[in-house]
Amino acid sequence: MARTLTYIGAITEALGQELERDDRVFLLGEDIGPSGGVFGATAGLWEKFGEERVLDTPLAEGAIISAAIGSSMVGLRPVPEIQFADFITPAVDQIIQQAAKLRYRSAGGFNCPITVRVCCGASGGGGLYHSQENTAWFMHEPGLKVVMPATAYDAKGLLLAAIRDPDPVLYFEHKRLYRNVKDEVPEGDYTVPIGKAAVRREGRDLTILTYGAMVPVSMQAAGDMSKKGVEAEVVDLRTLAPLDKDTVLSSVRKTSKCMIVHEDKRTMGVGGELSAILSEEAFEDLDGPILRITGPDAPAVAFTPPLQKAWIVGVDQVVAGIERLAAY
Amino acid sequence: MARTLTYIGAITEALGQELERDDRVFLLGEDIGPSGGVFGATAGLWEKFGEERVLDTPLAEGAIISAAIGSSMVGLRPVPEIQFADFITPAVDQIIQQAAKLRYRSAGGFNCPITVRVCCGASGGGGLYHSQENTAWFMHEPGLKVVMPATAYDAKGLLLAAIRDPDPVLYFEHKRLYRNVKDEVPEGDYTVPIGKAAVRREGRDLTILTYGAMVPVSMQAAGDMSKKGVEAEVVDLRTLAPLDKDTVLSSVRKTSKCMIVHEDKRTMGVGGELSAILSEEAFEDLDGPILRITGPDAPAVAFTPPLQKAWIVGVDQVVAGIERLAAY
Amino acid sequence: MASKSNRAVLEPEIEKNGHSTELQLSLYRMLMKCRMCDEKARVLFKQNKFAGGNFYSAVGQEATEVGTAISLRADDWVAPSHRDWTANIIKGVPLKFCFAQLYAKATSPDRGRSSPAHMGYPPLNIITPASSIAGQLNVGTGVALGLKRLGRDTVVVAYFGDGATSIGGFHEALNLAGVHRLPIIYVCQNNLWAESVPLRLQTALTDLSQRAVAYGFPGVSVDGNDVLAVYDVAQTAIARARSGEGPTLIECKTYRWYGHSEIDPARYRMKEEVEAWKKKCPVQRFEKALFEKKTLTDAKKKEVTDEITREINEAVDFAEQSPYPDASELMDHIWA
Amino acid sequence: MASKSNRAVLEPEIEKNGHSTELQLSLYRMLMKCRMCDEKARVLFKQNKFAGGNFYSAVGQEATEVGTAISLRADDWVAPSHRDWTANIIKGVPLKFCFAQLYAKATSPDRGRSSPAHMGYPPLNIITPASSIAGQLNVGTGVALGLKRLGRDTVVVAYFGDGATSIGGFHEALNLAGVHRLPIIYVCQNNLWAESVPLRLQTALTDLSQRAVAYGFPGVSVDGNDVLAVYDVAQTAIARARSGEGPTLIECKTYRWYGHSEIDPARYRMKEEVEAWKKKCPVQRFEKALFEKKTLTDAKKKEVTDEITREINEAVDFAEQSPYPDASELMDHIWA
Ligand SMILES: Cc1ncc(C[n+]2csc(CCOP(=O)(O)OP(=O)(O)O)c2C)c(N)n1
Ligand SMILES: Cc1ncc(C[n+]2csc(CCOP(=O)(O)OP(=O)(O)O)c2C)c(N)n1
Ligand SMILES: [Mg+2]
Ligand SMILES: [Mg+2]
Repeated sequence: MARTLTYIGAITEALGQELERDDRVFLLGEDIGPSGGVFGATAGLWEKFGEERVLDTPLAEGAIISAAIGSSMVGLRPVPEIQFADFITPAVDQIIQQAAKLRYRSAGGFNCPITVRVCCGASGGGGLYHSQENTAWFMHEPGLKVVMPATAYDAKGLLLAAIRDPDPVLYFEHKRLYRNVKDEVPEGDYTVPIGKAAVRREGRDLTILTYGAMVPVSMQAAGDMSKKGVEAEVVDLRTLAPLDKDTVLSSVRKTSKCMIVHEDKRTMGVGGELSAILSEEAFEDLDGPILRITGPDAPAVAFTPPLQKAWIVGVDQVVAGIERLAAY
Repeated sequence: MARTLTYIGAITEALGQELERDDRVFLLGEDIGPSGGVFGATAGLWEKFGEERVLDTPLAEGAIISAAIGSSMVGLRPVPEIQFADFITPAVDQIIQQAAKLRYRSAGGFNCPITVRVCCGASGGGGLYHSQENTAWFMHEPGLKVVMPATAYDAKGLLLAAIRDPDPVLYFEHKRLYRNVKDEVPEGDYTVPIGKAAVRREGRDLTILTYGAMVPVSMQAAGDMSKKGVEAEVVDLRTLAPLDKDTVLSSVRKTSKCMIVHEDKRTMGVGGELSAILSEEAFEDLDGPILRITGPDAPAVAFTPPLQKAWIVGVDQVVAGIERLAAY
Repeated sequence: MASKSNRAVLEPEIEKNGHSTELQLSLYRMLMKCRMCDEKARVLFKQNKFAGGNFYSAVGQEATEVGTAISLRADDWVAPSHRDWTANIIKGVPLKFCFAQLYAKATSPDRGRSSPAHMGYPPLNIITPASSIAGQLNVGTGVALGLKRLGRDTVVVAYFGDGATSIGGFHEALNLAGVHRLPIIYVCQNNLWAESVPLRLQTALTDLSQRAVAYGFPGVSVDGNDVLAVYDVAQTAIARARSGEGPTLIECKTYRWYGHSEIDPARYRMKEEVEAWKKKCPVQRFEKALFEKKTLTDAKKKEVTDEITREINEAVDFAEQSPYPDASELMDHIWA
Repeated sequence: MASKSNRAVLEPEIEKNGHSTELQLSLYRMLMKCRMCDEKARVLFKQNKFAGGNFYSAVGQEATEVGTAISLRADDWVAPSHRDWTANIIKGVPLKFCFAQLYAKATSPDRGRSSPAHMGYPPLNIITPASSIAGQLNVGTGVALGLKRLGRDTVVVAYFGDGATSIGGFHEALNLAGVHRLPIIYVCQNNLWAESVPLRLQTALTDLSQRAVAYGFPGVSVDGNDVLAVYDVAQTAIARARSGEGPTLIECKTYRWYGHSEIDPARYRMKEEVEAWKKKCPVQRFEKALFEKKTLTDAKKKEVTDEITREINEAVDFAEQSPYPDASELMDHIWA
């Protein structure tokens, strides 16, 4: 039986069901207990499962991640939360030097199946330190898997898949989608495979590669342009590492034109990597430049409304990109 | 008067001359004092300038960087050293959340002119934690400048430019070049502008974009192929952030073919960004796929010789790339 | 500037005879000013005058900042965190800029870039804070290192909460300060909670001043709601720092009356705990003492509050009338 | 496995009558084994038998590891760092694997991936270390949290140097262990130097055990060159941890005889300092005591050293004859 849930509701449900199903699973982080999380993602779980399984930690992201790594090494399945992606930096050492390399450096002797939930992205009034996205750093580090759902269905399915995955997974949640996205979610148990993109909309004229909060924006732009007879195919990457090259390549080979849309900064964002893969492996199929419609190369999203607005990619920008590419 | 110096010798000379010229300058880091640095980059400076100006710090990279940031805010010109790029992760929070964003978040009210020397790259027997390169993370963070010299001349000139730059600069030194590279270096004072690439070799048939330890490798491959009548142009990026788009674009517009060579991992390395820039801005000029010849997508350089050898890009691989592209 | 004149007026007398009437009245004035400004900020937030974001009220904690910052010189540095908007007021930042900050207007010191409560002011050496907890301790310690190297007698006062003492940056900052006996005063506002996390889940200690033992410099715990007690401890610490004797960690035991932020209902706290602490209000408590000593009268109090009200109204008008920055500023101040 | 049999033999007697002859002889045997293996490793390095890289000799510090690790159970965890190759030997890893590690051969536990001295051994719960200083304290503390949650009576012993106590990770690990009274023993090998950096530039403290005050659990300083003293302190700490009473920080005052690594001439140290410490050799000192007590005889000593020499030679042969891993392994074990 499926019914509609919000994106954040799907996350809370997935956490609750997995805590129920597998007693090796436990959550740890700042303010995930009685307060239920800054955005309510863990609401009700502390009451139901107790402090042992929904643990409020000291304010120390490095300790949160290393506590998860170590306890996963004795057979537990920790799900640490990083309250804001902006505050993952104190834990980068633990994530990249420890988690990402533990299996490799021990030739498979040790591994750390942890799922790091990271709340990211720009939203009303987040400002410089409550709006960041840093998926790019972690995509550069093999040993880690990186995902970001765009729908409530994927939010639940990817989270369950991540917790059951034998490797460390960074599960990025876009805070702007928490309550703005609502779709059908099965009540029961299911997973969305890590490493598989989803074609959200078929189209013959061009391909839009996107993920996270830019999926609804791209879908709307594609819908608008469809009225003008331009059919854009929208691919929701869902997993950023490892990238689903097959889906990306087959879509672009079909449409022969491609644009990449992301909220993250342009320089060294995933758009560059995708563009390079296409130039290497689908050069002959390309009938136009590969466009990138992205956030600006500024340090972070400033708080004051005019600057925040100037950051976030809007439907109009995507529409303009489609028009430019279609006309090419 | 110029004479030949090693790459590391040029670094030591630049540090000594700048300490002499500007008493706001001071060095801080682990083992930079009496021991003269793990590779000898600061040899003799402690004896000459004393502990006040060549300060051995506690083993705490975050403290090294924040001590530099803070003291630069009162008018000093600190040059912190990160002994190995592998150990910059504990300082990523200070570099990215503090240094990169200080000017932006204070609307220019504060700034931090620091030059972070980072020893990076694979070399004989470095292994998983003494061979890393993580330039990619910092290139994603506007507010920072990122450079990596490939010659002794640039090592001195870029270092002097970095120390005098009003913004935080990450100065990456490739340890494999320390003593393997030797070229003419003026004895006097000069700077190499940050943000300008150098064409190391002119050629009509294709462009090789590279930097750091892959410059000599690419030059040798280009030389070998020149005997077979293929003329590759070799561009040494020198500055990775901000990238010198003009030099890159004009070279590729001339040759209409491009390959990118770097030691860093392929995925999310600078090769992707460069490829994307070309696809966006020089699509019409491209007569072939943009190739990337890079390190593998493995977590880090394993210690045992066969795996280390398998990581580092060699002349043969670059030659093969040139042949493939030339034949295209 | 307030901080300058404060100094001119206060210092000599302090040396002579401790808590002069003048000092006590200026402490009272400042406590009242912080309280009224903070409560005003909360009202404005609820009225949606802010451009969204959030506000971290320090009501209940005023004495920790007033007692430690009131005698600072203009050239002394302050490293504030998210709950230290009022530190700007005490250091002497014109009130209009403090309210422009709340409104994120182009007239705020950072042209609206940081969130409302994360305020700094370069002209008075108040470091514009990042939100990253404890980051200001690291940067502030670096400033102290620089000041020492320059041979100045300037000091740094860094503010933070109990929660900040758990993170690695805290340790690295205080350890370095201990090694070089840096001119810095670490003021921990221990309000028993890090957002919703109680002290028992943050540390095995009850007195966070104990953390100083690990760094080889003095740690003092003080009643953070007793402004004179805080003032005295601060004077000793500041004197130590100025004379090159090194850092001090001051733990102020205090409490925030309201939620972690204005959007936090704070259901995780017991009513009884909140009520008990409200009885220990640092402002009323000091006011009562001044009335008893006849240092304060109803007339004088009215004069003080009227003056502050007038100042606040002017500042709010300034903020209201100020424009937002232009979107074209997006790419300004990334690099020099 | 050695550690198992150690336990079977020792534990009962320890409880009965302190340092049984058997215990003292096995401590001696292990001190000698660590010393001889370490010196052998240094010779092999100088003979370029290693595939490059480096080696961090622990000669002079043997008692800190022997005294703390000898009585561990096979299921107890050890979190070593760069100078703890011999911890593997004490925990009972077959010597051939320890030398295969130095040679970076395919027969080493990590198939040659980590550098020679960074050794772990999954079957005996010895965590393969990263080079990142203090990282093992964080991961080891996480293991302790997991063990507590699972209700096991297993403990974790984490090794590190004086330098590691300056970095933020140290603070975060010990603070968390204090909050949850985790079953972990932090063994600080204070050898007065972090590579070339003297203690005075690392910390304002002289006794690093003082750091424990900040975390609310016991900190003990012990003569790290007195194996029985270290053993006794360790027994108390291990018992505390096993019975759920929580962590202990043990500072072992000791000294490394040689450079930070085999390529470090260590000119930054005074000859006098080195010579003074060599006089305090933990192996000779204990040997002398055993001879005096007649617990040890020349014959017995010869038996012990001959046995170790034989073992070492076998292990070296094994390492020499082992193949390097194949280049095709490059992309193995990145993900499951
Ligand atoms: C590194 C980091 N992690 C998490 C946060 C989110 N956060 C902001 S304030 C806060 C609690 C701070 O508690 P405390 O230090 O006691 O200060 P208080 O709010 O009580 O004044 C948290 C978790 C942050 N800003 N920075
Ligand atoms: C985070 C980090 N920074 C720097 C280094 C380089 N390094 C390796 S060992 C060492 C000194 C360690 O000193 P100490 O902790 O006292 O251990 P010891 O070598 O004396 O046994 C340094 C600086 C590292 N491995 N990790
Ligand atoms: Mg608090
Ligand atoms: Mg040491």
